[in-house]
Amino acid sequence: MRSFSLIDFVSLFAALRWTVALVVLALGFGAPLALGLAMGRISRFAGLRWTMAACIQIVQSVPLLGLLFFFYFGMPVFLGIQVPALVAVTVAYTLYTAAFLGEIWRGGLEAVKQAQWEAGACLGVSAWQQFRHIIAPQALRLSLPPTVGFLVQLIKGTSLASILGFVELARAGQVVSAATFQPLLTYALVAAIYFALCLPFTLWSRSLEARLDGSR
Amino acid sequence: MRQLKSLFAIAATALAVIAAPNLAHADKLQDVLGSGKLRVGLLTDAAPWGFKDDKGEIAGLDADLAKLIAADMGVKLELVPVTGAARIPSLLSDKIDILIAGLGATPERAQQVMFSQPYAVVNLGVYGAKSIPAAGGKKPDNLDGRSVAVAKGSTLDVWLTDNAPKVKLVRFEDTPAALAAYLAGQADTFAENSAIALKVQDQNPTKEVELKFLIRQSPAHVGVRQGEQNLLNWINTDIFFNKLNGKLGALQLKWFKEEQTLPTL
Amino acid sequence: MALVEIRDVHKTFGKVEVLKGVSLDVEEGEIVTIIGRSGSGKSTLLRCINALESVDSGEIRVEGERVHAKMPDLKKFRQRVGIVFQAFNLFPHLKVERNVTLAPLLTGRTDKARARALAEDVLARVGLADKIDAWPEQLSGGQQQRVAIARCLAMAPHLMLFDEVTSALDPELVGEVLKVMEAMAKQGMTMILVTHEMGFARNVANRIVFMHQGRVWEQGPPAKLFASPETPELASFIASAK
Amino acid sequence: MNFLPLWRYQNQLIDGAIVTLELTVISAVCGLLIGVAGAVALNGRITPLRWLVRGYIELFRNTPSLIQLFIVFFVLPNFGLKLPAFEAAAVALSLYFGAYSVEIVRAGLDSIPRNQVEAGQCLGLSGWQVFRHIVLPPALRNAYPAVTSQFVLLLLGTSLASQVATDELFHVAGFIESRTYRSFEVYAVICVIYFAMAMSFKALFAIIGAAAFRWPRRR
Repeated sequence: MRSFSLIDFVSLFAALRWTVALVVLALGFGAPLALGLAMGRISRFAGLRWTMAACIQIVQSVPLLGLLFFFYFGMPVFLGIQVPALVAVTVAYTLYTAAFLGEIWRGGLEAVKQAQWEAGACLGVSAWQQFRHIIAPQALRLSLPPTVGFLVQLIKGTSLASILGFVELARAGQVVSAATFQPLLTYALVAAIYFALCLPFTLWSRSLEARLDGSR
Repeated sequence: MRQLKSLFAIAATALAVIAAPNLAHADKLQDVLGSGKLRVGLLTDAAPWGFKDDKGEIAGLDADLAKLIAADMGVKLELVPVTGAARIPSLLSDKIDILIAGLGATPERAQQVMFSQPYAVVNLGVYGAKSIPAAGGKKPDNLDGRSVAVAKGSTLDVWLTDNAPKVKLVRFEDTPAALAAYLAGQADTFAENSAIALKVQDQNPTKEVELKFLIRQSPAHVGVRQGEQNLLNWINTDIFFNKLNGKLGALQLKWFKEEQTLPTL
Repeated sequence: MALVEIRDVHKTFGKVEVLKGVSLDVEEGEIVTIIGRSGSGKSTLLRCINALESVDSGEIRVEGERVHAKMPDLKKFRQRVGIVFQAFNLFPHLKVERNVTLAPLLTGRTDKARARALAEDVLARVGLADKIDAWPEQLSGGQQQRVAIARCLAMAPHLMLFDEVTSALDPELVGEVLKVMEAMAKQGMTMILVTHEMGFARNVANRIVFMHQGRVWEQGPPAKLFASPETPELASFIASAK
Repeated sequence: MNFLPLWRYQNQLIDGAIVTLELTVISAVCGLLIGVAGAVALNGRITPLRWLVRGYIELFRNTPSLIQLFIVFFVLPNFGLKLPAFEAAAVALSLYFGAYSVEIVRAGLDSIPRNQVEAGQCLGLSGWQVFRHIVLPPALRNAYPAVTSQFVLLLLGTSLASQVATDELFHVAGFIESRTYRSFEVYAVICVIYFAMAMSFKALFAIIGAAAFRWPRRR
């Protein structure tokens, strides 16, 4: 119990590094997985399509907190496997990111006209080359704005990692608020930091969108 | 062929080591003594039990007790900050050895964790404006129909839920939120311990913070995983020892500004 | 042996039988124009020749090789048979040069060093050498269609299929595309076209095929077919096309 | 794991699930109305209104909804606007969902080609009639998948309301957990409940979507 001081500012900004690290981890592992999911969802094999769809549905329908809880606390208790906090949080956020980005990118892939696949096929280009050189670049352009939009959600979503002991921005806010008994000042500050962190991405996403419209 | 077999044996052993439920240790006390390190889980958002001081260090009565226990045990101390929702899972999944988080003991909770002898005690009460009348008897009938802000899951929450059905309980995630609700006028009263009530009055001289109902004394206990009887015994002994030599009383005075009158479990 | 041999081809979409036993031969160097009312099966036949659709029964052979969707060297086959659509289907994210050279580069037909020269060559043949660095969206419809033709030419196909390539164009842009096709015909390219441009069919084609209700109804040299149609269906089609 | 000690709390769990559903549906309906109104304003001609809507969207999309909830609940009373917990949560979540809905609905409206509007005008329809009968149905269809997934996110997101003492599912779970210390059992149960609710809503939306948008899609 003490008053709000410089150390509290410092601890809030220091906590930012975990927010950033969690986002980087989630994207680093989640994005490749998302690509696999998206490709699986447009695959010719119905079995693969359904499996991928089911995986995505399940992850999207469970609270992220549940995933975090399961991998960190549940694995040791049920399976006897001790999982370091960093591994647990990485796995949970990877699945979360993959499920949402996978759906976004699938939308992008499906938005590219079927005729583009056909045009590639008629030139005797292999299916992978059609995907790699003709479909994927166009799909990426279409999905970039929602992808950046998701990034903002992810930044805000990292706050849940506090349950595994990661003192990221939101958790640091709680700790400072508890020590100083000034929740309103603290949370306003936390909100401002989030806003400053997220706004550039939102604006970027918007300008991408505008450019996309212009080229059509 | 023989090489292949031994390779397989090594792999199988490695898998067994990884997969072995290493929670089923024979004796946590020996483990801690053997590893030379005691992992103590504690809250960092529950002043004056546990919080970050103005140097950014973990401080509070719980942190001091953790230091005391580790020193008596002769092992290094590792403080593991946990959140309210994670404290019990952290203990059950062996992320920490013991939990010092101002835990209050109830029969229901004791089915899941084992409680030590109490190490501190606070007076719990409901605080509010002067205009609210004082309680008539042993029941908080003066609060009937009024709203009480309380930290979710605290001993106060449990007691009021069971004993004051006509009170409108509003449960918040933590103490600061409950206090903020009272200060914002979202609740008529708040329930907390006397040390915090004093602090609130200090910081908000314009707000009326008067004791409206004294609930009871609330002892705090150390939490240990089910079955770790040896560790629990040792901790009980240590608490008893520090009670006699006055160190626990000093901690109470330091953080709650009041004399300690410890009951026993 | 004819370059393209079509024998009794049947094709059904759902409950609609689109091709009801089509047989047709196209010799090397021949220009064959398929005419007929919409729904007569012209475009479907063309797509079957390129294995974009598989036939239900009967068979199609190109250069003696049986065509179907699961043929082992489908990619090699499609490099030999170019097709141009009504919708140009250029790749909007690639410049004209890359649109033209993407497939040759990916299939190892050319390398990076020679790609530019290849693009210049085929674009010159469609009269668009100056648009090599343009984006598809910056071109008119006629120019886009000529790039689509150049894109096929870059694969040096043995056979070119044109599926109503001028139907989506403004009237004043039709001429430039037809001119390119006429030049290709003069150079001896084997071509099968589906078109509504009767004048073009009359002047350039060696043979006209009139399709009606999923069958080859009547065929012959343009002069004879247009002057004295044998069936009332063709007569009425010619009359309505005028 | 022993679920039996949770049995005596079943009524609380059911009540919590109902509050969660109420909160979700109320916030979704209000948020969607905000979304349509905001999208229309964004496409409109009144510049200050456009700026206002834009500022609202940026503010609510770029800050955590928990902080928004705190501000509605703790700060607004200082300005004389005192809302009880449930109402405060509903307001905050509606505003949050609304900010996303504006974008989704606007994208849906933008996906309708201009010539559709002109075709309607040429038939002598009024501006409202064109919007209502020609633009809105296909726009809603295009926006429908995004609205659906955002709705499920909202359902899971209502758990935040527990922080301001709304007795919804997550709050009930925390309460039971703190009484019994049976964290795994409690969280497993509410995960299953959330999952079941999310799946039911998805199925429901699929049925509604199939019934409401029956005209074939252009390939």
